[in-house]
Amino acid sequence: MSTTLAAPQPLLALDGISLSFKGVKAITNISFAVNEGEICALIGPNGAGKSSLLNVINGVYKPDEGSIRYQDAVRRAMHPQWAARRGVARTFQNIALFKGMSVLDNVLTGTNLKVKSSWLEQVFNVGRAPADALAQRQKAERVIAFLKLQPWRNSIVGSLPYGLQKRVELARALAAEPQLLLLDEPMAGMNADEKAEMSRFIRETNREFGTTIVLIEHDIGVVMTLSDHVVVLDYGKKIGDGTPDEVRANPEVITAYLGTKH
Amino acid sequence: ANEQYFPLQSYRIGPYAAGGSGFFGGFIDYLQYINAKEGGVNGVKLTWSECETEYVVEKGVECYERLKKGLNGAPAAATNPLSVGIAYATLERSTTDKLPLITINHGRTDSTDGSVFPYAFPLQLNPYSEVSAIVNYIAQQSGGLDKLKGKKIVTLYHGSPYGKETSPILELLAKKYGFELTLLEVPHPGNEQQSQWLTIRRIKPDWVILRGWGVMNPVALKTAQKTGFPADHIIGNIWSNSEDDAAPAGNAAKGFISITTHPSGTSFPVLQGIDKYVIKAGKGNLQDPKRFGNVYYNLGVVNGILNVEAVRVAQAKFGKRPLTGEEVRWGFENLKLDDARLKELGALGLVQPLKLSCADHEGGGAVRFQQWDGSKWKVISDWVQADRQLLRPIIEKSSHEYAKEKGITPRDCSKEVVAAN
Amino acid sequence: MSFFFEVLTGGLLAGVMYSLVAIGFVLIYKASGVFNFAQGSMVLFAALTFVSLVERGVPFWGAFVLTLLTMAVLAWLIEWLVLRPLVNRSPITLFMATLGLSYIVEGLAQAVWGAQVHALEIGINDEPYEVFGILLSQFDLFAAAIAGGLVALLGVLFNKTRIGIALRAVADDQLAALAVGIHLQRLWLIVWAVAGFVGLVAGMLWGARVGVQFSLSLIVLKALPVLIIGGFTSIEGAIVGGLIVGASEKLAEVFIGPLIGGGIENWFPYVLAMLFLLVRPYGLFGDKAIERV
Amino acid sequence: MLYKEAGQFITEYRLDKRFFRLKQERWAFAALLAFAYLVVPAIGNDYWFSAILIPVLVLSLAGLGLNLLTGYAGQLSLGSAAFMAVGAFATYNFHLRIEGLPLIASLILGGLTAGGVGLVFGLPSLRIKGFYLIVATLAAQFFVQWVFTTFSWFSNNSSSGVITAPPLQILGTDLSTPAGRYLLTLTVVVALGWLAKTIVSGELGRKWMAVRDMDTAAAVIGISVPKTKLLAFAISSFYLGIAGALWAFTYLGTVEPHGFDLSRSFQILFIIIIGGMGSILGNFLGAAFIVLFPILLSQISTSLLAGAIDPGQLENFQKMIFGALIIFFLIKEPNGLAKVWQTAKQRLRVWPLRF
Amino acid sequence: MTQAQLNTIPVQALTAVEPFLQLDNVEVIYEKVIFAIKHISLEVKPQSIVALLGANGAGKSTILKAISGLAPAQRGEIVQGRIVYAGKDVTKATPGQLVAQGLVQVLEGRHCFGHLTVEENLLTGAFIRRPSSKGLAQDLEKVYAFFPRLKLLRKNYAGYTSGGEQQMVAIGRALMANPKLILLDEPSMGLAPQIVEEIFEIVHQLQQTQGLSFLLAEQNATVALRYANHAYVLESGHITQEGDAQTIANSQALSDSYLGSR
Ligand SMILES: Nc1ncnc2c1ncn2[C@@H]1O[C@H](COP(=O)(O)OP(=O)(O)OP(=O)(O)O)[C@@H](O)[C@H]1O
Ligand SMILES: Nc1ncnc2c1ncn2[C@@H]1O[C@H](COP(=O)(O)OP(=O)(O)OP(=O)(O)O)[C@@H](O)[C@H]1O
Ligand SMILES: [Mg+2]
Ligand SMILES: [Mg+2]
Repeated sequence: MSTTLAAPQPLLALDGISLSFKGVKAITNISFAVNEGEICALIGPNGAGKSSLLNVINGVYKPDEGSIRYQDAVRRAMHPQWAARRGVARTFQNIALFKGMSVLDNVLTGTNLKVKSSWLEQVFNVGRAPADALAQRQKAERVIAFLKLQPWRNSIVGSLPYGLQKRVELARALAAEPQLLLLDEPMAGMNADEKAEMSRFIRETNREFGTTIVLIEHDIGVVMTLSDHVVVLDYGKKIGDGTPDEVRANPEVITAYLGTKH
Repeated sequence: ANEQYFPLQSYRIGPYAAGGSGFFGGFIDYLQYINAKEGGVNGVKLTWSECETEYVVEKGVECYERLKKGLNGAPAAATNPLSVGIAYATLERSTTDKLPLITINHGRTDSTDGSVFPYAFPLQLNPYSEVSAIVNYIAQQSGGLDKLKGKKIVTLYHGSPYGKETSPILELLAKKYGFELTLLEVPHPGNEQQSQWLTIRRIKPDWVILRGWGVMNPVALKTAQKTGFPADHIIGNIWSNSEDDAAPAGNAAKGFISITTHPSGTSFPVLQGIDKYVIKAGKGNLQDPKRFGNVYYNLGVVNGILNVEAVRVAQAKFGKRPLTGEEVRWGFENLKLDDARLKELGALGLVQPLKLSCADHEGGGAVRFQQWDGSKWKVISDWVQADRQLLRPIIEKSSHEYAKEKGITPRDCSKEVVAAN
Repeated sequence: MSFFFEVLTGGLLAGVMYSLVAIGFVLIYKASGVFNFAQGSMVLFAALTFVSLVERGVPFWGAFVLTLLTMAVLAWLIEWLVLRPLVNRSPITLFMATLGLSYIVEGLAQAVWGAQVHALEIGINDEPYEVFGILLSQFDLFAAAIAGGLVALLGVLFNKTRIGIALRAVADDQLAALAVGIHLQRLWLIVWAVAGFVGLVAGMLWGARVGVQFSLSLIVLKALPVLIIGGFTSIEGAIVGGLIVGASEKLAEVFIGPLIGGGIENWFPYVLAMLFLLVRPYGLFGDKAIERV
Repeated sequence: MLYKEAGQFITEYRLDKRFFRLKQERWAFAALLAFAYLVVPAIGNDYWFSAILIPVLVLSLAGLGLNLLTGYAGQLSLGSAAFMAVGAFATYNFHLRIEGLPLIASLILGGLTAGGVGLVFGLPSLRIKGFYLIVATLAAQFFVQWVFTTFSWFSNNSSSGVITAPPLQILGTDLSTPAGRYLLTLTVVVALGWLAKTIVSGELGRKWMAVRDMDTAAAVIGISVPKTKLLAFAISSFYLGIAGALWAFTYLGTVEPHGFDLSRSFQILFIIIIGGMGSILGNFLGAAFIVLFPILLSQISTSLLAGAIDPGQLENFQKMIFGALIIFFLIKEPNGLAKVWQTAKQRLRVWPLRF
Repeated sequence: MTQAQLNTIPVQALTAVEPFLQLDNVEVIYEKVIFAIKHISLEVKPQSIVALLGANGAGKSTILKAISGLAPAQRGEIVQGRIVYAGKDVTKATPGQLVAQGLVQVLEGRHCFGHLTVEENLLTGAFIRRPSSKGLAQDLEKVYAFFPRLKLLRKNYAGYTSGGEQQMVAIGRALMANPKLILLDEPSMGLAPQIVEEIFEIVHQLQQTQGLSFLLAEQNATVALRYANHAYVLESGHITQEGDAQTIANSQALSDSYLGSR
């Protein structure tokens, strides 16, 4: 496991993040760090602030307080595009695919940051544009093959079943070759089999490309086997932070989230 | 077939339907009347077919292209679109196709100069003549042209090229006669005029010239009432002069004055004839018989008379057979209607005396004034003539510019053959 | 100065006339998320039907009731033939359908009643009052009172009744509304019929003002900026927007117009509305679009 | 079997991107072009050129312009006609005021001017979304029309505000005959149509669609939403500008500001609804439909009913039928004629099997 | 049958009688071209919980939407077959009619009314019954008892609540209709494990005490089968297996094709 590596450098560190909506505190003073190359899981009851936190990390929400360190830059708040340029990619809880486009096109959009040609070159398909297009296409095809999406390559994503859409979303994020990948409930609405397959994809991504992953998931089984590091939220506060085993043993976590049944 | 054909680019629906259905109703009824009474022109039967343009330029072009070839072998005599836009779009085409383009009371002012525009005929009254005549009328009312000095006149015009077309002439006249002119624009379609009339109220002008179009007219009258401006000091131009412009304003229109080239009413013998031969025979074109004899209808009748007379003149030269457009054009250029002829036609007082020539495609330039009494128009003046001498050089300047731009060599009108009378 | 106030009051009152048309829009938008471009044609249709009936000798109230019934039938047809088959489609699709609808209604109105221009007298004399040297139009005051009454009535309907909640639910998510058993069809019928009623009132007032004729359908173009400034979902917004648009466009025409060429009333409200939106992208009182990721 | 892909495997990504993936399609397209360039000019008459072919081509181009913006980039616009007007008047003025500028250059400059104006009116889209955005495009619609009516400089001080076409000469050949105007229009439309296809199947097109489908997600994956939207406005307006210039110069020969009023914008919107949003082919089908349908209807009724119905009444019916057809399309085939065509092709491909 | 009558009939008597809901050879086609389900015959006995299992895209949601009359709203069409509910043919019934007769669906993907507050969302569920304000308040309290978190959020716009909270709103809203048969589409999706258990407890409780029936499409087969009486397994639009929940749970076929190796 990557945690055993010597003194890994934190890729991302949140420091004292708070966020409220119209006076209602969604996140209160949360700090934690995610090391380079690890899989970090965010868990917690519904409405605990997990998705909000993810939104803070890639700049969709601006925190009221605190700061975020990503790579070597410390910022008050992130900006979605700034984050994307520096290798942050993500998926969403309520699938945010481009519904009218094919799977392939969706994945291709993921590669947009690697394009070097200007829009004029693209319009006339001259200069660097053809080479770009080829490179994009190769990258996208690799991701599609990796996630076994070939049969649906040309289907319009809007009409695909939920589970596949989740996978396409992952593909789009992977196509950006991210350094930090944020996954919001990537396995919701999947059966055990599909979950296992998804877990495998996630782990392989982590191993093969060294991608750091922050994921939100409600399936404790998945979380425990997949992650190196678990952060537990409850009512916007951090109530646990550690290895899966540590967290599982934490009594506060048990009452707040896991329930006695587990 | 021994027939002469009239392609009709008519419009009977849409925002300007009232004008179209009246005009084309009158035109068609006159053609029917000639067929019924005289069996056509010297035995050549008149035929026509309609194509709805909705006052839309492209539809007009499509109709033009569709109908220009004639019908069942009957050659087309002339096109009468009654729409400035369509007229412009078919101007060059009709020259190429050698088909007269009749734009009665409207159209391109400089097409009055037939040496540059051989096929366009802004019959009776072009826009410049129109304002000149109105100013002359105001002078009459004030006791002479010299009394115009210091008078305040506001022109309220439709926010379109049509509305603005006469502004330079008005400015010219204002300078010449020393009246104070204010030009106020009403944006299309003109169903809100509060601000314009409040401005008018502040200026307190002696006269308001209403250069309106469609709904703008009744709204102007209503808003005038709302702001306390008397209707009998508003003078409507040629497109503000129909029943449909005054009646919807109800009470507010009472006293409203407008110009006309063709008084409304059914007392003219020619209208009596139409009534007898066409309407009573159940062939009348109007859906609403109440509109018989109204301003638009009578304009259609006048247009019918002018077209038919042009054919008649041309037949006298080329023979009593269906004529080509080129031949009919000769007829128009040599058209001459004096009081005697108008009397024969039963149109004395309905049509002004008219004489066209190669150089002058307008021919008339006179208007009468009428006043709305709350339910119908009453003619209140005799023919008032425009100052055509003053306007001619302006027109020629414009037409020659056009000729230069298009690379047209103007005809030498002194060399044209004239009718044998 | 009194001229300024004269223009201002004139503008405010004219603005209320715009609001009347805008209210019909808001009603339908709020209730079904449909941006109803056909509202103008409905105004035309209602006014034309009413005036034609009156011209054929039907007494005023008889014609009013008959027209109202006609509008209800129209609403029913629209619900049955247009909205029902298009349930749960994207807002833009429905918007386009209403464009088609406006063609049908305009064609129908002219096919049935002809294209003539009609005068409509509803018995309000429009001799102006003069108060402190400022002209006040009787007619416009009357229209403003009617608009006020309508707003109060509709405000109650939307905010105080269960129908109000149901309507907003439908506007949000038609599929879910269906799933909880809301009778979309019945609701739409009601709303469109009410919009028809509002259209009739607007049509009568506008008809009396400018005559009943084809270009009545063009007043939607005056109502749009009103709607946008006020927010699509707010009845009060329609009134406030109307006042803003009316006053500012008249002032602009009178005081700015002469400087830059006049006739600016057509675009001025739009540019104004655009500037408003840059500050408040959902109008003054409109609901924000909710987007959570 | 006519329509079969048997044996035509795509072996390279480059080939996969080709517009027509099947040999038959490529052949059919080549044949169509040959027909349009060689046969039509020989057999067409004035009516066909002036009343049908040229307007269909010009409207297709305008539809294409709007489709890029609305169908691909998802920004609803009711101001297409304004950009057409800018294109027409700008081309006219470039030609008029710059001595010796070739016609094609004025045309392109006119298009670029329209693109620039489109860009300006696209700016509000950075903040305003959904139906609220139509306020910006309507502002363009009314403002542009006002400018051209108010300032007669744009129409070279012609008293009527109408501009007329300059002589249509390209490389010394006179193209002012109907056939010549047709060929000029066809060439421009084919070239720009091809370009549009390149754009939408490339990176830019994908970005547009991404912004259309969900702009938050697009921003999150690094697409610059403002730039993408503005490019859509500019390029779309460029197309519309060229279409406007062609409308004025190769189709009508003259135009006044009123010719580009709101109803023109609606007409173009209808073209893309009927033809199909987010489709290139659809614009052509939609334009053909919108030009031919009324003509057909009035021809049929004049020949069949022989004047039994009053032409005005007929037009009313036509209006109603037209409105009904739009609704019918939205209900039955929301993706327009292009989709109908595609389905037919698919059926043909698997024929005689059922799905 | 009214609610009162239902409650008085002993469970055993009911299970022996006619099925409460019956599908007979139903076939649904989307957009006139996409066959989603074929030859589906299934039944739900009174006062029972029936689970529909199957991979992504197997057609579970489609079956539910066909029953509840929502398929046409998604351009789907029942081209063949018959659906009988409470003794009546409801193949062509509108959703409104069905809800009035006590058949409610909870949609997949939550579908809350974003611009309504949480409480207003719940209220919409009850409109069809036209309850008195007092009755309404009582029903609300009942739902709040099931989902205490919703009470905290009652004045918030539903559109801003978290994924799991929205799921609670959707289920609570359906309960407000006082239904007899609830179609639950993936109730566990996006919910924390504790809540999942709670929801199934609620389902169980409603079945036992109020005599409600449930047809649920669920990916989380383990939990679903624990509570269900009967189950159907779907594979690409066909029913491949059916039986007693216990049997299915133990069946080798299911664990191979569906549950995976775990
Ligand atoms: N944009 C917003 N406006 C208002 N409130 C918000 C907004 N986003 C989140 N919230 C509130 O913040 C709280 C945390 O929401 P968040 O979506 O982060 O929860 P979560 O942990 O992801 O829950 P779940 O597991 O259910 O998805 C919720 O109570 C929610 O209502
Ligand atoms: N509105 C629609 N239009 C077209 N096809 C659809 C539509 N809804 C579903 N389908 C298709 O019907 C099939 C069945 O879909 P359905 O949603 O019923 O599956 P499901 O079993 O509920 O899957 P999941 O577990 O992902 O929710 C799928 O192939 C899907 O692509
Ligand atoms: Mg969440
Ligand atoms: Mg499903």
